[in-house]
Amino acid sequence: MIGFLKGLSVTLRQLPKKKVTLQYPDVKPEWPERFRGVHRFIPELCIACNQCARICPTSCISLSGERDENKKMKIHTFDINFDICILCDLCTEVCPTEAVLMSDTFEMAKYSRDDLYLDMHWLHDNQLKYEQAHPDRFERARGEAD
Amino acid sequence: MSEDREHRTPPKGPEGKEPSVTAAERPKPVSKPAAASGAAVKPAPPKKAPPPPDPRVEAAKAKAEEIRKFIDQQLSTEAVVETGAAHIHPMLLIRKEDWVAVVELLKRSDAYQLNYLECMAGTDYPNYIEVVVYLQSTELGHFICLKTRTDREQAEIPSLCAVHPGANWEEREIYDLLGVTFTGHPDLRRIMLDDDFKGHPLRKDYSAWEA
Amino acid sequence: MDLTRASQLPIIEYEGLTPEENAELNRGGVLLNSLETLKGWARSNSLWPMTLGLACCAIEMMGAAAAHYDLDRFGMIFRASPRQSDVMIVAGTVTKKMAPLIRRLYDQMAEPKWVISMGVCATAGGPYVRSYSVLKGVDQVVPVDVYIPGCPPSPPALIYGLNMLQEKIRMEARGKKVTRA
Amino acid sequence: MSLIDEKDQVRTEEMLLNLGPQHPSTHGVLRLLVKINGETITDVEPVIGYLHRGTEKLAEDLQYTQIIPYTDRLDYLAAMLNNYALCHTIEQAMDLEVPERAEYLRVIVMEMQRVASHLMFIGAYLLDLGAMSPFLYVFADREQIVQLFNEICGARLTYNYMRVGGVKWDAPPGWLEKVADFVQYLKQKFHMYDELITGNEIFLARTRGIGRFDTETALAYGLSGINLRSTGYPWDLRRKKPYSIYDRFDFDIPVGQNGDCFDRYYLHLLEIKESLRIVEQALKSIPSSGPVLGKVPKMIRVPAGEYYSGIEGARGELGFYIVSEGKDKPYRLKIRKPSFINLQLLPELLRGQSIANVIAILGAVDIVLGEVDA
Repeated sequence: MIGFLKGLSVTLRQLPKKKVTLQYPDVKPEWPERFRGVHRFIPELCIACNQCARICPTSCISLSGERDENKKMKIHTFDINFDICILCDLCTEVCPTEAVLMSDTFEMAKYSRDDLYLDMHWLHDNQLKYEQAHPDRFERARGEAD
Repeated sequence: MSEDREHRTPPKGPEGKEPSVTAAERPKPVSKPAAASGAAVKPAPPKKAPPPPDPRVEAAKAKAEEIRKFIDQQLSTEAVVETGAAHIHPMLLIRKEDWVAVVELLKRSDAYQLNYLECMAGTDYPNYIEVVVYLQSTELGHFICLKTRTDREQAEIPSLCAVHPGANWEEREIYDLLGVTFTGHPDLRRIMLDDDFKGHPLRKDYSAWEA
Repeated sequence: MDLTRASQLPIIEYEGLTPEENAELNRGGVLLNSLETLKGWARSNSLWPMTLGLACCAIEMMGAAAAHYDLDRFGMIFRASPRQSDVMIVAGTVTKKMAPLIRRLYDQMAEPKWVISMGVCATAGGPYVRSYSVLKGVDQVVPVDVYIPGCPPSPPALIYGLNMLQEKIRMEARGKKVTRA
Repeated sequence: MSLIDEKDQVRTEEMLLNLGPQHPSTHGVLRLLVKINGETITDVEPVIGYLHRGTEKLAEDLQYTQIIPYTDRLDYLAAMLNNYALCHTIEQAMDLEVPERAEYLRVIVMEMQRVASHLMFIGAYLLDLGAMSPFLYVFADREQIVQLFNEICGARLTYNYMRVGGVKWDAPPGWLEKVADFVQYLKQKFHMYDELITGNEIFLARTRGIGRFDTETALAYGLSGINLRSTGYPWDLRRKKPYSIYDRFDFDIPVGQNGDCFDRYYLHLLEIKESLRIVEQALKSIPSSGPVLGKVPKMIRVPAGEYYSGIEGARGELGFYIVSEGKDKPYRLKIRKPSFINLQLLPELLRGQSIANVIAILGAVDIVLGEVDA
C-alpha cells in the first residue's frame, strides 16, 4: 500500500511542473546548428569532384559536371534521391568546397514518392531558405573568415 | 511508377556512377589471410625495414604452441593442424573430426577452463569454409581462437551444441547464411530467412538475381 | 479546432478546386455543407494509428507519442490491434519475410484505412536498398498515402506527415483526389 | 468424457498460441510460438528474422567509414556504443592512437547512451507490464539526452558520430556544461524512479522470483551484460578487458542476487547511477582542448588478418569480427550480437511458467530486434 502512495505522490508532485510538450505545428522546434535535415546545395562552389557520390553508403547522390571555358569543372546536374538518403552526413564531410551541406528542413512528407527525388534547383532553394532563416549563422561564418 | 523507380535504386546503378560497389570489384579472396604477419603495423622509423614483431603476437603464438602440446597429450597428435595468432590472440586450426573433442577438452580441462563461447563466425573462402569460435575462460582469463575448415561443396561440421548450448542459434545462423550443415545439431533450420529462401547469402558467389 | 493551425500547413492546390474553396480550407474552416465533410473532419481528428514498429523509426514514433510531442493533441492514440486502428504507420525496414504479414495486417484493418510510410527504409529500402532480404518499398504490398523521408524522421517530421494525412482525409471526404502536394 | 482428470485437475488440451510478430510487447517483430496447456507453457519457439536486413553482407561491399552508419541501425537504442564497437575493432587492428579529448568525448557519449538505453528499457518494460506513466516520465528524460546528442552530432537516433581514430565533431561551446547539468538533474530524479516503480506491489508481484536462472546456465548459453550480472556474476568488459579509458574511472559493477526479472530491472536502474558517475568523472578530467581526430590515413585499410574485439554494450558484449585482406573493405564482417545470444535462453526460461509471465520474462531479457536479426 505504501508503494502505491509513494507512486501517487510522485504523480502529484509532477502536476505543478512546467509542461515539456512542444506544440509542434504552432511552435517550430529549434534545431541545433549541426542538425542533419535535408541537404542544401550551393552550385557555384561545386567542382563536380564526385566525392560525395562515391562516399554515399546508399549511392543516392548522382551528379554530372562539364568543363566551362576556363577548363574548370562546373556542376550540371545534382540529384539526391530522398527515397533512400539516410542523412548520414558523410557527403558533407568529404565535400572539399562545402558545396553540399545540411539544412534544418525536416518537413518533407509527400503524397508521392516521385516528389522525393530532388534536383539541384530545389536544393539550392533550400540553401536560400536556410540563409533567410539563420542569418546569424552566416554572419558568424563571414566574421570568422575575415 | 514502380518500374521507373526500380531503375533509380538498383544495387548496381545503370549509370555506373558508383563503380566501387560493383560485384566485379569485390575483393578477390586470396588463399588465406595471413593471420599474424600483417597484424601489427607499428610506426617504424626507417621506412623500408620490416616492422619489428609485436611482442603480443609473439606471446600469442607461444601460447598457441603450448595449447597444442596440451591437446597433443590429451587427444591425438593430429587434432591440431596449425597454430598461430589471430591478431593478438592465440589461434589453433583444428581438424574437423576432432572439433567437438578439442572444444570439450578445453572447456573441461583445469588448466584452461574455456567455458564461455564469445563469438562464433563462419567465413567463406575460395576453397573452404572456415568456422571460428572465440573462447573465453571467465575464471582464468584465457582468450583463444579456434578454427576449423570444411569443404565448400559439402560443408559439414560437427555441432558444438552439446558442449556450449549457446552455439545453438549461432550455428543455425551459419547454416542459414553460409550453408554449413552442423551434424548433431538438435534443430537445424533456417533462422533468419524464410524457409523457402534459395541460396546462402553470405557465400561470396551468391547473387540475389540468380536465386 | 485550432483555427490558426491550418494556415501554417503548406498551401495545397488540388485538382478541381476553386480559389475560394482553397482559401476556405486555408483558413482552417470546416464547411458544414455536407455530412461527408463532417465525416472527413471527424475522421481526420481521431486517427488511431497501429503500433507497427518494425525498427529504429519505432523509437521515434514512440517518442512522438510520449510527453515531448504528444500525439494525443491530434486525437491520435496508438492501438495494438489492427481491428481498432485506421492508420498504419509502417515504421522501419520491411523485410521480405515481414511483407506478407504487413499485407495481412492491412487487410485486417477496417475501412476506411490509410498507410503512412515512415522513414526511408519503408519508403524504398533506404540504407538496405542493396540487401537481399529487404523489400524495396512498402508500397509494393500496401497502398501508401504519405511518405515521410528521413532516417529516422524526427517526431516533428512525423507529426507533419500525420497532419498532411489529415489534410488528405478532409480533402478526400469532399470528393477531391489528392496526389501531389 | 469428464473434464476432471484423476488428480482433480481440469483437463485441458494443448494448444498453440502465436505471439507476434506484430505485438506491442515483443519489442519489435519477434514472433513466439507458444504451446500452452491451460495456463501453463509447455514449449516456446522464438521465430526471428523478421528484421533480418543483411548488414553483414552489405558491409562486405562498403568502405569502413561507410559501415559506421549501418552500425547505428543495429541496436538503435544504443547507436553510440555500436559506433564505438566497430571503430574500436578497426583501431585495434590498425594500432591507431586516439587523441585524449576524443577518448573522453567518446566515454561521455557512450555512458550517456547507456543511460538513455537503460531508461528506455525501464519505460518499455513497465509499459509491457501495464504501467503507462513510467513510460512518459522516462521518455521525457530520455528526450533530454537525445537533444544533447542532437546538438553534438546533429541526429536524434542514428548518430554516426564516431570515426576511426576519434570522433567527428568536437563538443559545441557550452555542451559539456549542459551535460553536467543534466547529470545533476537525473541524479535528483533518480529517487523518483525508485519511488514510482521499485516499491510498487504489483510490479514486485509480477517480477520477483520470475524467470530465474543461475550463473552456470548463463555462462553456458553465452549470456552477457545485465542478464549475466543479474545472477551475481560480476562480468563487465569495462573491467575485465578494459578498453578505451575506462581504467581511469572509479565505478562499481552492480550485480544481482537472485537472477530474476526484478534483479534485471533493478540492475538497469543501478547501472544508470554508475554511468552517471563515470560521466561526472569524465567531465572533470576532460582536456579543455585538443584534436578530436587522430592521424588517420584518408583511406582506411585494415592490415590483412582477422580481428575480434568486444565492448560492453548496453545489452551485453557487443563485438565485431573482421576478416581483412588489407583492402579498404572488409572481407567478412561478423557482429557478435548480445541480444541475439541472450534471447536463446528464452525457451528455457518460459517452460513451465504461466502464460501471463511471457511478457514479463521477455521484457526483462531486454532485446532489440534490430540487433537480434541484424
